[in-house]
Amino acid sequence: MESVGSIIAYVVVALAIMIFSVLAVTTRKILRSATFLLFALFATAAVYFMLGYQFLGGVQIAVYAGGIVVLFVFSILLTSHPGDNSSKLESKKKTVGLIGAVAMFAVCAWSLISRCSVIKNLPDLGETQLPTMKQIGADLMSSGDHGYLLPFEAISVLLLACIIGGIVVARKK
Amino acid sequence: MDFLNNFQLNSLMFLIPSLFMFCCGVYGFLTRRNMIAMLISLELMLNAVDMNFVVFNRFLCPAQMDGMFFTLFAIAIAAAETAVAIAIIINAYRIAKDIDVKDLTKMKF
Amino acid sequence: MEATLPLLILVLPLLMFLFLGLFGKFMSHKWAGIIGTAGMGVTMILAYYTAYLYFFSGNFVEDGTRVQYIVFNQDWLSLWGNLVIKLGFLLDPISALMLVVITTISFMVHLYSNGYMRDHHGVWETGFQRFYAFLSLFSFSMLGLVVATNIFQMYIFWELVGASSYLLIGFYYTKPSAVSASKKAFIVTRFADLGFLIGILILSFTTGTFDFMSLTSTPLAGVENTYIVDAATATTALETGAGQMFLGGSLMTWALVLIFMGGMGKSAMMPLHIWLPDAMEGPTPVSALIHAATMVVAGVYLVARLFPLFMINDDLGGAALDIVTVVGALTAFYAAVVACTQLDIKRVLAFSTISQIAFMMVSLGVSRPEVHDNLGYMASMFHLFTHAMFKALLFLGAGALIHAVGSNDYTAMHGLRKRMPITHITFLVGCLAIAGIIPFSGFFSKDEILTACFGNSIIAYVWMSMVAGLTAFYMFRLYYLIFWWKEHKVHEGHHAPKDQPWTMTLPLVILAIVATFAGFVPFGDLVTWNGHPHHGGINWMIASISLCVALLAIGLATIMYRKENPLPERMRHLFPNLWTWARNRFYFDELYMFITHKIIFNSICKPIAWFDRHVIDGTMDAFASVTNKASYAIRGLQSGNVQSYVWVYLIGAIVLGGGTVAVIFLFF
Amino acid sequence: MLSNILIYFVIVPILMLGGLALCRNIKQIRAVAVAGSLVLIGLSVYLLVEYIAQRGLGADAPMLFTGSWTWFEALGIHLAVGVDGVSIAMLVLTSIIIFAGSFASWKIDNPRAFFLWLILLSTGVYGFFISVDLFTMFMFYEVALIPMYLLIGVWGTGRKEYSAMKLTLMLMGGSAFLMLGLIGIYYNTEMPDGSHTWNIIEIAHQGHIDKGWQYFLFPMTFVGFGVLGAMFPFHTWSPDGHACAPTAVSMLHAGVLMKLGGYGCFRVAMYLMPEAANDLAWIFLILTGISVVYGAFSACVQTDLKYINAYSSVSHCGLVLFAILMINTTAMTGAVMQMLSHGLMTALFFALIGMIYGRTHTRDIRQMGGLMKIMPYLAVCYVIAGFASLGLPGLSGFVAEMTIFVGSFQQGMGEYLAGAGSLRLVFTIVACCSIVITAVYILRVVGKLLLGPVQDKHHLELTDATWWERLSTVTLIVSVAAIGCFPNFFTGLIRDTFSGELFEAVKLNMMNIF
Repeated sequence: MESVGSIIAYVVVALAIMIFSVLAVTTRKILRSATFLLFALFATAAVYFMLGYQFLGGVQIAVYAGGIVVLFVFSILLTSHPGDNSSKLESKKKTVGLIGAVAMFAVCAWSLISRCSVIKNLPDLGETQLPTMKQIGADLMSSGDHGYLLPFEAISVLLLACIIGGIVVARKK
Repeated sequence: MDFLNNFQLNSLMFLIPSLFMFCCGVYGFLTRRNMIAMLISLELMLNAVDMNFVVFNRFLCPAQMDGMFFTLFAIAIAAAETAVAIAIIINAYRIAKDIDVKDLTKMKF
Repeated sequence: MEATLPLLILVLPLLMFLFLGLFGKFMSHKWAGIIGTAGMGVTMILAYYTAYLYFFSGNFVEDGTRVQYIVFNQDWLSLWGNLVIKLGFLLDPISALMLVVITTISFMVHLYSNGYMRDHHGVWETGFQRFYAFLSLFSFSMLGLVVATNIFQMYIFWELVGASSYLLIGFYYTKPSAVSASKKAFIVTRFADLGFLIGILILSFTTGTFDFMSLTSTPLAGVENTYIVDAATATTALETGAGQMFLGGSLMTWALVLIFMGGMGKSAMMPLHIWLPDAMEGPTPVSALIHAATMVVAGVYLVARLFPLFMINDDLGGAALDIVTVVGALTAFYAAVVACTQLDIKRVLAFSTISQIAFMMVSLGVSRPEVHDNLGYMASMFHLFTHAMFKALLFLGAGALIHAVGSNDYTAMHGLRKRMPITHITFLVGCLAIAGIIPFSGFFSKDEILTACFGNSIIAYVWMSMVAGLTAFYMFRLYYLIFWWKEHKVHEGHHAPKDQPWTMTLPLVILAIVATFAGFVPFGDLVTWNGHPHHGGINWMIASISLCVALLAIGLATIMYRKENPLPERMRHLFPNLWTWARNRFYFDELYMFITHKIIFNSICKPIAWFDRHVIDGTMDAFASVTNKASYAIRGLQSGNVQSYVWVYLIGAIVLGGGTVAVIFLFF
Repeated sequence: MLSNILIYFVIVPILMLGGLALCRNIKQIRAVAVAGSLVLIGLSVYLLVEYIAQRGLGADAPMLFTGSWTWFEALGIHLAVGVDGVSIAMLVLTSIIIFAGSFASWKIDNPRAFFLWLILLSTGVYGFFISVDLFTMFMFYEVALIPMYLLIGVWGTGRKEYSAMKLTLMLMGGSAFLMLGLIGIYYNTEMPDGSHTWNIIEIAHQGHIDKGWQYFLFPMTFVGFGVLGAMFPFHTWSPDGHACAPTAVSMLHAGVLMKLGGYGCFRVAMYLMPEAANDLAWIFLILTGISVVYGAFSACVQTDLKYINAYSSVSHCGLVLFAILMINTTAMTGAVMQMLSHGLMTALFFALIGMIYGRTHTRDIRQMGGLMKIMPYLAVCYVIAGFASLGLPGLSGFVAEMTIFVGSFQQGMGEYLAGAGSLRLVFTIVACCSIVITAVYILRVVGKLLLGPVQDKHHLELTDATWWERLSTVTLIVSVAAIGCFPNFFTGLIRDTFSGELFEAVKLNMMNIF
């Protein structure tokens, strides 16, 4: 049994995810599309909070919403003139895309539902505590079991590569 | 209010919205021609996947944090990827003065 | 006997070959000639000494039987169990005889070539050193062949003589006819050697040995000195071989016939004779050495060497010896007829050689223990010996004529008896010897052959006597045409033909003396099939008949060719077809041309090459081009449009994912 | 690991590669190539002597100088080495040909890259011959194949791109079969303790491959190696490839690389799967028997010197595989002798053809003639090579062919008389016929190319061989003559392999009919 508040919160978040996703891919103004993406990302962050992963939610907001979307906005401003509408989609293409997406949805949803064993209720945390910041930090830097030092370092290299790559690619010749 | 009393959050309730988000991403990726819009769709899909990681982690083995860490790294990689992708898009725009994918087919064959 | 001496006989020519071949171009022509001749001279002396020891020292006679003696026998290549190829030196009557023949003729030819390989101004032929190197190589190979202790050693040297013959025939390598003649000689004999090889394989399979001694004795006893066993006590191995039937003959017969095929090739028996007349493209001394006296009798030597096997085969009902006889008889007649019509002096001699070798073959073929205790064998070897001498003499004489006149065609000669007296006399001696006129050597050997034939069957005797008559006829036809008739006028600026320098005449004189008196060698005491001395004088009945035939033939030749007259023309018109066919050698060459060019070359090789290029290669190329086409066809998928990739991916994912889920859902 | 002498056969070429990288001019490059190949010759000779000494002391293991070092534990892959007489013969052959090949490519363009690839290729060849681990063997095999593409594609003549591609693709196709076969062998080898192994000696000794699988794996491996051994109908890469390759590559390819095929056929296919070999031999006997005659007949009508020699190689290499399939000591010894002999003489042929082509700029025999007068040295060498090829006693071809023929005939006739079919007998006789056809095409070339009048007046100004060319040819001629004159030494060396304990066991397996 859940509290009414949490039910309401869930409904709101779920609806927000779906609505903003749809809007993000259907709106013709690209800047709006980015905005709707931002909202969808916020909603996702809310899910993380709801499930108890506060740190992750924070990262989601900071990196995704704060970082990536800003990048999007910049690039949109760089590559399009204000007030531009993207050309209207051909209805045929739209239909076909829709069919594809719906088929995908159908197959995945069917497979999810038909495999009932994975559908679990939210487990009671009881004694187990959700991860604390301290624990996350320790795991990130640990090289033992459940330690993520190697991917951490790999990511750092990757990021470096991306920085250099981004500069090289975007640099004026 | 039986319904409300018996209401339990289960994994499906998070997986279905995430799947919906993913399919929206697919739709957008298939139909939009603006490369930035496609990238946005891509972000949606990626986000949906991240969400799945977290959901499975939370519902199946809450004692561990592997799913969460995956998401964490995925976000980092997504950021990197977006940065590079946008760099490429800007570069393509410089060359083609356009970011419509239909016009960027020089790399075929 | 020490092994050094015989070993030297083999090694000396080999060393000469290597020395002259590798360093010849650094020395003057004169010295190359002197070194080569001297080397051969030493070899000859060594060979004489060896033969003398063997025949006359008495060390090699046990219980009145001349033994076979293995001087040394070195393993060369081990093949299968007891099948080991050895290189050795077998001393027995026929090998000792051949040592003498080969070294004598070879020395004469070496000496003679010093004069022959120069033109009238004393300018040496180019490649003179090479010529001597090849001569040495040939001598080495031929000596190795005759002293072989096993059949495979014989095959090895058999091939080597073939190769040196190839090199020597093609000595004038800028002359296309010489090149093609050498090629022809090699390939024809090679084809025959294929038979020889398969024969060896069968023989070695059935007997388990290559060794001549083991072949003719019980292998288990391993006695190296027993000479020959009776057919009755034939070895078990031989009997199994003889008893195994294969395609209508016993394995043994097949083996012997195939081996004889090798002999046919080398000895130019019909129908494998076609290379020998062409081989006359080589320098004349080479013809004298290889294509008259030594190499071409290798086939006879081979049959003689394996004669005990042939005899056992005959006893067991095999037809090998009869085949030898028939082939020999046909060849003898054929070659004699053709020789009557040829224009080229060397070709007449070549056909005469074929005919005479066929005589030896027939002699071996008719030889049976019950007929004068294998007289034929002895006669054959005797004829081999005498023939080597007088035929070498004739060839060297012909060489002198050719050298003097500058042409092979005897229409260019005529009436030379006064200008070249020494050549004339020696040539006449040769002709008399080959015609079988008493007391020249040919008379004795031919008489024995005819006696052997007579003992075997009257048909063989009549047939061979007829051939003997033909021999006398065509030899004297040649003689008259060259030395009689009216002399050609010597044109301004040309040298009149005259006798050649001493290096050329001396061998002629020596050989003429030998050819005259060789008949008195007590051959029956020395060379017989079983080592027992053979005592049987001349059969005067047969001798006188054959003498009459020869004289008649000579008389006929005298009437027809003594002076220019219309008789030959009339004879020719009497049998026009026969004449044309004989002149064209019964179109054997054309037949072979047809087989090799039309059938093998055009109908086998070319289609195969075409098949390879177009079918097999085409298939492989087709694979490649199908792959290529398919790639071009599907490259549209690689449109560069990201969205279409996603579509493909999506469809794939839906189908795969949906399919998997469906399968799980439905079946599990 | 470094105490095993065999490893140096791989290390020395690798050092040579390093040395080449440091070279600054063509002289240094030549010096590295010559010095390296001399070291390799020295190594092979030392190995040969040491091997004979050890055998003399009574070492009776099937392979000597064995060593095994783990490479990839999880799949049981080792760097396992070991040699017997056959491998040593092949190593010596390789060294000689590389030595001669270095001199034959004295004046090549872009020598550093050329020698780099050439030596990489030889690394593969050496590695292949010393390996007894199937995986390592396969790896070295591939190392030997790939450089060929570049060597032909870059330094070749004529339709080089096409030929290089064809050769590489066909050989790779063979490798695909081969890899399937090798992996199949690995997974079907049940050792006594239930594990799998790649090691040939262990498989042959203890592991038994299920007969049903053998029927699948034997053709795979035999065809895989057979493609490289130019087995009909997979031989078509050979004429084109050889015709377009530069001299040294033709030499190495025909001389050594094609031997990898024959060696592999017997070392892997026949050795490890004797039962299937016995039952399926007839298929391959027919194919190789066809190869022998077919190649010879094809050679009779070619006009390009290299094509003639390539088809002749098809014929001779067919004889190698043919003899291997006879499954008896003599014929198999003969097969290895034939590999040696063919390797040397065909290398000599290709070297000479390269030298002639370098002067006349044509390989069409119709446009040449009378070269004996112009370049006597090369012409004489060509005649010697020709004689070796047509099996003149005293040169290597005769020894090899006669050993094969005697062995095959004994086997064939024995089977025939025992009522076990006449296939081997018939094909032995067919193969014997090739000696005549060989004579035909060899003498045809000699007659047209070297003898007769000079065809092209421009050729009169050409020069005879230079010193490095002489050195290259003399090396090969001496080797050919050495085998031809003292064959017992070599057959004795090789025969060990085919009459040792291991082979006897294998043969017993096969010889149910006999």
